Amino acid sequence: MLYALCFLLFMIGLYCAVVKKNMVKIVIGIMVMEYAVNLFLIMLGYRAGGEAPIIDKGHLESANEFAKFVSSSVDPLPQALVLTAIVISLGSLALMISICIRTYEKYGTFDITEIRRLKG
Amino acid sequence: MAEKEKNSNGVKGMTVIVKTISSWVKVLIFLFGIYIILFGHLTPGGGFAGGVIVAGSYVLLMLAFGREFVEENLSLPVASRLDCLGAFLFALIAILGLALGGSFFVNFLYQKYLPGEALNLISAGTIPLSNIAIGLKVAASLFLVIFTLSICCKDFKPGTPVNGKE
Amino acid sequence: MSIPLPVFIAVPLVTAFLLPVFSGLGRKGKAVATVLANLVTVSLLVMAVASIGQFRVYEVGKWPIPLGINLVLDGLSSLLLLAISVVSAAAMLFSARYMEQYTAKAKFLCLFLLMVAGMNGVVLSGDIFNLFVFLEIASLASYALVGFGCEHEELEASFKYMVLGSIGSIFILFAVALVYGNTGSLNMAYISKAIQSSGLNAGLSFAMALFVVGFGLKAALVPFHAWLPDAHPSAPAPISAMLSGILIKTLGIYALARVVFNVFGVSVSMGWLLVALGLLSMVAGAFLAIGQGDFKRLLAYSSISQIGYVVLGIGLGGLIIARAGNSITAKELAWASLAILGGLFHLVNHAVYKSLLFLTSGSVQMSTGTRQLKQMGGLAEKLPFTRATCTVASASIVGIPPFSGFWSKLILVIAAIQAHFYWVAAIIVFVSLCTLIMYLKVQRYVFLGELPENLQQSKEAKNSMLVAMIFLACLCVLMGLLVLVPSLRSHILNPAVKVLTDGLEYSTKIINM
Amino acid sequence: MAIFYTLLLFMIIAAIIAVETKNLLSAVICVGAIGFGGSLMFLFLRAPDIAITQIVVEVLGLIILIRATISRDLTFITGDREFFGTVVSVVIIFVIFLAGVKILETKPVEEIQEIRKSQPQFVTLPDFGTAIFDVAPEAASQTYISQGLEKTGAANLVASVILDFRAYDTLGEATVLFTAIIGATVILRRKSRKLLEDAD
Repeated sequence: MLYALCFLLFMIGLYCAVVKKNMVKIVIGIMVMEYAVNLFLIMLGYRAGGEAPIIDKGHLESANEFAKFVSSSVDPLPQALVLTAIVISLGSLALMISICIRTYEKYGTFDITEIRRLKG
Repeated sequence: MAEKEKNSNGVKGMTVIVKTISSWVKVLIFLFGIYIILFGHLTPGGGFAGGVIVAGSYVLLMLAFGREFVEENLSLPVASRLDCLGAFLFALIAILGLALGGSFFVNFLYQKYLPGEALNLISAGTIPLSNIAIGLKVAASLFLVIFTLSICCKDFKPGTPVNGKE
Repeated sequence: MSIPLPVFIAVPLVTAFLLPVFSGLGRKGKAVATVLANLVTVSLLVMAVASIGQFRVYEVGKWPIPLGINLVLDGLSSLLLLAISVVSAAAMLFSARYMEQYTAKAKFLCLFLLMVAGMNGVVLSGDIFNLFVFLEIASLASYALVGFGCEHEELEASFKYMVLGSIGSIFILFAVALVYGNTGSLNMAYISKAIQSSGLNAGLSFAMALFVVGFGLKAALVPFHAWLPDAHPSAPAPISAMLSGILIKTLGIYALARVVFNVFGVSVSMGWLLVALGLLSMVAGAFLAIGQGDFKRLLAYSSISQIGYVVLGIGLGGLIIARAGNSITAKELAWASLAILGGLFHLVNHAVYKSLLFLTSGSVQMSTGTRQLKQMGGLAEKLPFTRATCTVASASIVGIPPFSGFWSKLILVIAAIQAHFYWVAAIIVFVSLCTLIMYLKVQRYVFLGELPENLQQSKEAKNSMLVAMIFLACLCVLMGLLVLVPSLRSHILNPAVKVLTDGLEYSTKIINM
Repeated sequence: MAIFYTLLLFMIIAAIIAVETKNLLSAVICVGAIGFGGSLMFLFLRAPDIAITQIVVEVLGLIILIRATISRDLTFITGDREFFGTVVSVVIIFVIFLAGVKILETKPVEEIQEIRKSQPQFVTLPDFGTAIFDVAPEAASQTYISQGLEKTGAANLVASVILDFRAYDTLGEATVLFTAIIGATVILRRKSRKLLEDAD
C-alpha cells in the first residue's frame, strides 16, 4: 500500500507537469515526480526494524554483533542510487529554472499558452 | 520571506541583527560542512551533503550582506576555476587508479599503499580524497549557480516586461 | 592494440573540465580551446576506428560484476561509437568557424565535449543505472546547447525539450527502480539472466513500457515527437547536426534496442509495437515535412521520418525472431538479420547525411541570415560548395542509386518483401517518394530560381566549415561500400547485427567472460 | 509503520496543494514541505545519508525556486485551463494509476520463496520492510553489507558504494552537476551573439 501511495505522488507530479500551463508549475511537477521515485527506491531497500548501513565500533566488537548487523542492515545500494538521483535532479532544476528566468525576461510571462512563437 | 524580497530588489543586505548573527553562524556552518566532508566515509554525509552545506554558508552571507560583499571574498571566475578543479581532481583520482592500480577507479591507496585502520579518519584509501574533491566541486558549483541567478534577477526590471509579440 | 574502455569517456570529460578555464583568457585562449577540442574529437575518431571488431568487457575498479559497473564494447557499441565520433569530429570542425557569431565559445566547446562523453558513456555502459546517468549528462548538455542562442525561440524550444526530456528521464529512472525491485540487480547481463530463468511479471512488463515511453521521448518517435521540430532548428547548426545526426539515435534507438533485445528479450507484441511506431513516425514525419517553409524545420521533420526507418528495420527483425520463437529456421534468421542490417545501416547513413544537411543549412543561414525557403533562391552560384554538398546529401537521403541512402532503403525493402510484409515495403517506397518531393523543394527554393536583391552579397562558407562539409559529403558517396565490400561488412555491420539477433545470449557472453 | 503512512499522506497533501494553488509562492513553499517530509521519511527509513543530502539540497533548491518566482510581478496564475484537455489527462493518469496499484502490490517474502521453490519465476515485489536480496540470492547488496568494510575500508557502507564499488556512477553524477552549472551560466549570460565582423 505504501508503494501505491508513492505511485500516487508520482502521478500527481505527472499530472502537474502535463496539464499545467505555468512554467514554474511544470518545474514543480517534475520535482514532485523526482521525489516520488527517490522515495520509492529507498522504500525498496528498507527492512523492518533495520539499522542504517553504517558500521560503528559496537558492531566490530564480536563476530556475533557483526552478524546481527549484517542480518538487519538496510540495503545500501538504493541509497547510493538515490544520492546520485538527488544531485542529478538538483542540476536539472538549476538549468530548468535558469531557462524559465530567461524566458520570463524575454516574454514577460510564465504562461506557456502565451509563449507560442513556435508552432507545435 | 519579506526580507528576502527586499534583498533581491536591490537593497544592500538586511538589518544589523541579521548581519551580526549570520557572520557568526556562517563560520559554524562552514566548519560543519568541512566536518561532514572529511568524515563522510565514517558517518552519514559525504562530499555532496558537505559541499552543499559549505555553499550554503556563502549563500547565507549573500542573503544577509548583499552580493557585492560576497563577491569581494569569492569572485565568480575563482568559483568557476574551483568548480573545474574539483571535477578535475575527482577524474584524476580515477585516472590514478588506472595508472597505479591497473583499472579505472581502483582504490589504489587502500589496496596498495595506505590501508589505514577501520573506523579511523585515515582509512578507506581514496574514498576521503574523493569526498574532498566532490565537496570542493559541489560547493563551488552551487555557489556559482545561485550567484549567477541572483545577478540575473537583479538586472531584470519587473516594470518593463518584453512582450513576445513585439 | 587495446585501449582501456574508460578512455573513451575520460578524455572528453577531462578536457571539458579544463576548458572553462580558457574562457577568461581572451582570443588566444579561445584559439587554444578550439584546437584542443578538435584534437579530442579527432583522437576519439582514431580510437573508435582502432577498436572496430573487438569484443571486450571492462570492469571498473576491478570489481567483478554484479558488485561493480562494467563497460561493454561489442559490435553494436563500436558501430555507434564510430558514428558518434565521425559526426562529432565533423560538427566540431564546422563549429570552429561557425560559432564565432556567438559569445562564450569555450563553454560551448565544453558542453559539446560533455555531450560526446555522455553519448560514449551510454553506448559503452553495461549497467542500467549507469546508462541513465550518462544519458542525463548528454541530455542536460543538449538542453543547454539548444538554448545557446538565448533568443525567444531558442529558449522556448529549450524549455519544451527540457520538460519532455526530463519526464522521459524520470520514467527511465522509475523503470530502473522497478527492475531493481524485482530482480535485485542493476547489471544488464544479470537482469537478462534473471529474466531468462524466471520470465516476466507485471512489474517488469510495466518497467518495459516505461522504458519504451522514456526512450521514445528521447528518440522523438511519433506520439512523443512534439519537442523535436522546435529544438533541432533552434540550436546552432553544428548542434542541430549532432542532435539529429546522433543524439536521438544514441539516447533513443540504441538504448531502446539494447534494453528490448538484450535485456528483456523481444516479444511478438514488442516487435509489432516497434514496427507500428516506426511506420507512424515515417509517414507522419514525411507529411509534416513537406508542408514546412523553414529550411531547418523541414530537416527536423525529415529526421522524424528517417528515424522511423531505423525503428522499423529493428522492429521488423525483432518481430520475425520473436514470432519464430525457439524453432527459428536459418531462412527466418536471415530475413531478420537483413531487416536489422537495413535498420542499423540506415542509422549510420542518416547520421552522416542528416548532419551534413544541417551543416549546409547552417552555412546557408550564415550567409543569407534567414531560414525561410521562400526568401532564398538562386544561391547555386554564390555558394557552389554548399550547393554541391547539399545535393550529395539530398541524393543520399532520397535514395538515388550510387549514394548511401539507396542501399539501406533497398535492404529494408528486400527484407520486408522476403518476410512477406508487402505492405511495409510499399510504405517504405511511398515515404521515399515523399522524401524526394521535400528535397526537390529544398533544391528548388534555395539553390535554383532567382537570386533576391538582398542576397547579392552572400559569401561562401570559409575553410574549416568547408572541410567539414566536404568530409561528410565524401562519406555519403563512399558509405555504400560498407555493405558492398564483404570484408568491411563483416567487420563493422555484421557484428552489430549479430548483437541484436543473438538477443539474450548477451548475458551468457558477458557473465562467462 | 504508522509514521510512514502519516508522512506519505502529508507529502501527498502538500503535493496536491502545490499543484492546485494559484499562488506560485505558496506552491514553492509546499514543494519545500514535500521535500522536508521526504527528508524525515528517509531518516525513518534508516537512510541518514540521504536525509542529510535531501535536506540541504532542498534548502538550496528552494532558494533557487524562490529566486525564480519572487520579484516577478506575476506570482498569481490568471486564466483558466482548457476544461476538456484537463479531464482527459486526469482520466488517463487515473487509469495508469490503477494499473500501477495492481503492479506494485506485494507479497510476503515466505510466500514468494515458496512459489519460487517450485518454479523459478518473478512473483511480485516483496512486502514493504523486507529487502530484495532476501528473495534474489544473486543481489550484490548482500556482499556490500557483509564485506564492504573489509573490501573498501569505509565504515559508511553508502560511501563505500558510491565512491568505490560504483564510483564510476559518481563521476557521471559530478559531471551532470558540472554540465548543469555550465549550462545555467551559458543560458544566463548577458550577450549571446556578436557581429561576425568583430571576430575577423
